[in-house]
Amino acid sequence: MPMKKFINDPGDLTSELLEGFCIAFGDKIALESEKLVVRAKLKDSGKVALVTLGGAGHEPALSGFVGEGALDISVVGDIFAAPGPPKVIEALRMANRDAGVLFIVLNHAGDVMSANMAMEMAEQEGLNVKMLLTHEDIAPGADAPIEDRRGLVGCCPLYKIAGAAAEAGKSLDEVYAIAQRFNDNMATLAVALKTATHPATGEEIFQLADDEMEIGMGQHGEAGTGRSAMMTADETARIMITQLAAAVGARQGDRLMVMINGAGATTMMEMCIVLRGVKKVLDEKGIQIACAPLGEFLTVQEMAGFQMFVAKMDDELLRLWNAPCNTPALTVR
Amino acid sequence: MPMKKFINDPGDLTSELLEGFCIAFGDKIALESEKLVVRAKLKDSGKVALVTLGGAGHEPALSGFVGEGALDISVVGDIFAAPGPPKVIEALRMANRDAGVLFIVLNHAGDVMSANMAMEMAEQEGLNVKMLLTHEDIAPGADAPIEDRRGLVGCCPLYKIAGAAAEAGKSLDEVYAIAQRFNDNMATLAVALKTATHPATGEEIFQLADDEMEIGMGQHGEAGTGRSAMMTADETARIMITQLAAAVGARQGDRLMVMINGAGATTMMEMCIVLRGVKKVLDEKGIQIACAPLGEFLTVQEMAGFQMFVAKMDDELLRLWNAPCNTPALTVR
Amino acid sequence: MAETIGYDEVVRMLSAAVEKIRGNHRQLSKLDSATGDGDHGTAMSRAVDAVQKVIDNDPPRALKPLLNNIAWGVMGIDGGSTGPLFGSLFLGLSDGVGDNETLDCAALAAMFEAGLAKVQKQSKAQVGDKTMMDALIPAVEALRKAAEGDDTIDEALRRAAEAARQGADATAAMQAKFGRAKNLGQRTVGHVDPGAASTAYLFEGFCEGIGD
Amino acid sequence: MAETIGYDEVVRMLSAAVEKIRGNHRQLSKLDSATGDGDHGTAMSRAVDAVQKVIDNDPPRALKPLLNNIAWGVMGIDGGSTGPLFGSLFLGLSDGVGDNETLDCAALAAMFEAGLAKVQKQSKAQVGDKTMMDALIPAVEALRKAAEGDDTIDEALRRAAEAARQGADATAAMQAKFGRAKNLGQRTVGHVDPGAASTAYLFEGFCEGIGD
Ligand SMILES: Nc1ncnc2c1ncn2[C@@H]1O[C@H](COP(=O)(O)OP(=O)(O)O)[C@@H](O)[C@H]1O
Ligand SMILES: Nc1ncnc2c1ncn2[C@@H]1O[C@H](COP(=O)(O)OP(=O)(O)O)[C@@H](O)[C@H]1O
Ligand SMILES: [Mg+2]
Ligand SMILES: [Mg+2]
Ligand SMILES: [Mg+2]
Ligand SMILES: [Mg+2]
Repeated sequence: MPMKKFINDPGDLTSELLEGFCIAFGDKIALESEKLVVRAKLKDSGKVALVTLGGAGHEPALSGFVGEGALDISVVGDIFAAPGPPKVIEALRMANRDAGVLFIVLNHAGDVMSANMAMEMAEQEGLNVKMLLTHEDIAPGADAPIEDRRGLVGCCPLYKIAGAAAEAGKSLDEVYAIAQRFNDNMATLAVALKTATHPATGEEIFQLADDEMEIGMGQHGEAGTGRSAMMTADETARIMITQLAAAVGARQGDRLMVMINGAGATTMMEMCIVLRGVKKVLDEKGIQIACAPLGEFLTVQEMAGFQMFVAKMDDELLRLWNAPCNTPALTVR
Repeated sequence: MPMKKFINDPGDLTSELLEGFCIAFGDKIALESEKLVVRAKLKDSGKVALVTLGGAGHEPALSGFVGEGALDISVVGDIFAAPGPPKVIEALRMANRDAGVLFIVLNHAGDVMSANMAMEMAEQEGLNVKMLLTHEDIAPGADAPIEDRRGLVGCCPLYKIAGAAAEAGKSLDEVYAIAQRFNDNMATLAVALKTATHPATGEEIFQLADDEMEIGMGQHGEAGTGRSAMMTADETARIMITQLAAAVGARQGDRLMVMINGAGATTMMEMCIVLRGVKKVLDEKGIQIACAPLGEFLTVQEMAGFQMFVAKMDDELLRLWNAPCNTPALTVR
Repeated sequence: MAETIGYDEVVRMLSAAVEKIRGNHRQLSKLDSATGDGDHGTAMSRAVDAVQKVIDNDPPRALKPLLNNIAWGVMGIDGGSTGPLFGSLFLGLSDGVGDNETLDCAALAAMFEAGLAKVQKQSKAQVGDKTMMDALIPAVEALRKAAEGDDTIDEALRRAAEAARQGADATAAMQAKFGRAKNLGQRTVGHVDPGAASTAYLFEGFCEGIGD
Repeated sequence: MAETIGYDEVVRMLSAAVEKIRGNHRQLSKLDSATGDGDHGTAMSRAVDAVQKVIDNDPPRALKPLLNNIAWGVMGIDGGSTGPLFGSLFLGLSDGVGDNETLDCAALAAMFEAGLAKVQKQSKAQVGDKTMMDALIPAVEALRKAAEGDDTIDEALRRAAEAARQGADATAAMQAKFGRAKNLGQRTVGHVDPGAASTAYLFEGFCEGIGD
């Protein structure tokens, strides 16, 4: 049985998708050296550059956040697979500048190994790079060791906020400190309803019974903390936002960013209904929603489900979040 | 078996989704009178207003195009069902002004009947409204009678272009003429791979065998022109763009907008791969891609498939397309 | 038996039609799944909810405003084609009833003729086009014939209901020429049109409401 | 039989390992579907394609640069964890081989010890943690023992392959402590670790390549 996907040779997935990506968003981004998505209009070299790396198959992330006010370079791997160290060090060399480079890495085994090897080389070569690791998944518990906490959709708003800080001319230390403050105050929990097909192998990335859902699912089908019977949107929202608010220690009067990030097949209709459920719970707690980005930012092919993300915001973070940006995945006027 | 959707009472789908939509996009839109999505910051009353109507369940469309530089009011029906005439006439009254109102209607039986009844009343009340019907589906043949050609995703870029013209202070006749020129030069063809579940009934909206695809599928599961075995992305792209380019009479040297509009479960990865296939064909014909919006604009729940849209562009249309706008579904800086 | 009916009988007719639709809405959506988008049962449920709401909440106790309020309620349901079509039917009934508060068979027929006329302002569909018209037109014709034949109202409504049901059943053999179903062309053959089926249920309800 | 091997034998070892992975990549992805993200077979296919490409296209005909080029090829495959881990292995082999162009059993063991050491710079995983280390560590230990016992190279590689396979099989009983699989915790028990399985295939390939 052929896969029900619009693809050609599965071996060409990443190169073809990047080609199409550049046709669609050629006013914002360009492709260099096969796997490096860079800004169409390069940033002033006096400003801090932002580099990230990660697998493909999560579109629009990660490369969808390259552009004015966000990332400078995204190093693209293969489907769900981190790029190897050679491309990563190439990107770090390309981005290197006196103002410095912030290198944002999501906590996934492959990404981290690639990043570590590239950082070793960068240090040997004397490049001016600071690495920041996102690890905001609370599925293994909010106080599980960092190694166990995956980097999920939180990288996306972090790119935007760090990018705005860089665009504002802040130093590498300042940009790093802001990004780290956001990083320290964010949390994500994912939920899955239906599996997706890996576009290279044609296999389902996990199995879930017809009446089951799973909270805590990773973004490549890695299993989460617990399967349960299907719940309503309101029940799901309540369970997830309660854990997330607790994880970031949100208290009455606090202002949260709440992001509902669709995994692929979950409709915007459902995401809106969930967000409404989230607001009811936060209203009870006297916690304010400062902003609520909703849509598909980091997907898992056509998986049904979403990632719910929260971050404790302060005036500076909100200002940076609302600053202009112009990327394929997010434009702010 | 429960539906694998994040919903509560199916009777509350539309009201709850609109509530969440306003939480997410409250900086851009607001809800009036239960079913009217209006701009958060009202447009200067000296400028032409744009009103549309249509069913819900297609998010972000149609209401996602309300905002600066696009629609003023979207009248929301129920899931896949047009709003009734009372709300529509209410919206036309609300939008009415000396500068006039452009009322954009997609060609679907229910929408048109509601619109016609509202237009009758508007005329009786002496409102200053001009109605424009989109009908760019070429599934029944590009020269089939207008009644048979459905309004598909083409309304979305049309909102944007007419909205930019209105924002520029053009008169109702001018805005209408520009929108009609775009309307006369556009065409859409849809393709479906996998069905979706109607969120109110829990039933699949159509059936398609495991190895079949269907070109020409409507946006509520209405059947298209022909089922075939699964094809590659390149084959699909070639068949569709060839028909579309012919439908708008595109010739060497012409500039096209090519939009790939995901139906729900089709990944951005696939859409990019298809767009690449489209470009190959257009390159052969010497036709230029002037712009290629790609993403989910008008969805059909979690259906797998997409709508491919083309429009012949000229300098003015391109300028209007690239003008700033600020809506939930599309932001241009 | 009954030679004339008044406000209370009309309300009984309407309420019975409401029940009839409520009892069959799943089947109506199923029919619409075969030829359209699967929501006709939902739309009709909302339509009859709107009818019932007018009846329950402070009804005007006069036929014309009752039917007019129902028309606006039905039009307001966000039901795709159903709102305008069935809303128009009630709008026409309200036009057609005039100032009458008791209806004999002829007045009843005239009222439904006005209803049909209003629907025909929205739709050019004729008998044979596989729409609600395939039930509505014969039902109204049956009422007219019964009035001319001096039938009782029960008898007239029974004939109308039979004609509507026959017309609805006959749509199975037709190819759709209007509405969403049109796009399916040949593939609609073999399926009863949902709008025609619901029209038949309405008339069956009207008939049963009086028959009690 | 063979007391020492040279460039040609190493290429034969590598090519046989390439074939071994190619013949089993579906199974490796299947294993990864149970405990990870289902792509390990794809990643290993790309890794061995990179190995073969270095062998086929203008190979340097000296062991150190051969292994170094292979290391960079494998690291460059965009294979998630596979690139850095198996790339590091070859980087270490290249470090370890030094200027030798013929290897006796002790040199072979030393070379693999350097390979292991390089992988251990990337990962703290030990035997029992359900990773490729469960195959790699015993395989390297077997080589060292064989060298100390004055075994032939064939014999040494046979013992290494057996140790790797035993180590891989033993992972079925373990709970994952590293990599993506860690998140599944208890649910990984009962499934062989894909990285361990591919490591066993590599050593089986090395062994068969020499055995010819
Ligand atoms: N132009 C038309 N004229 C008469 N009846 C129509 C027309 N269009 C649709 N209908 C009727 O409406 C029914 C479908 O109603 P419904 O499913 O509620 O609306 P929608 O098609 O908007 O989903 C059809 O079965 C048909 O009887
Ligand atoms: N930290 C680690 N240390 C040792 N081996 C690891 C580690 N992380 C992953 N592995 C190995 O990698 C294998 C998975 O490889 P692969 O599926 O290609 O990578 P990914 O997990 O990025 O998809 C695991 O089976 C395991 O043997
Ligand atoms: Mg992987
Ligand atoms: Mg409908
Ligand atoms: Mg319908
Ligand atoms: Mg894997």
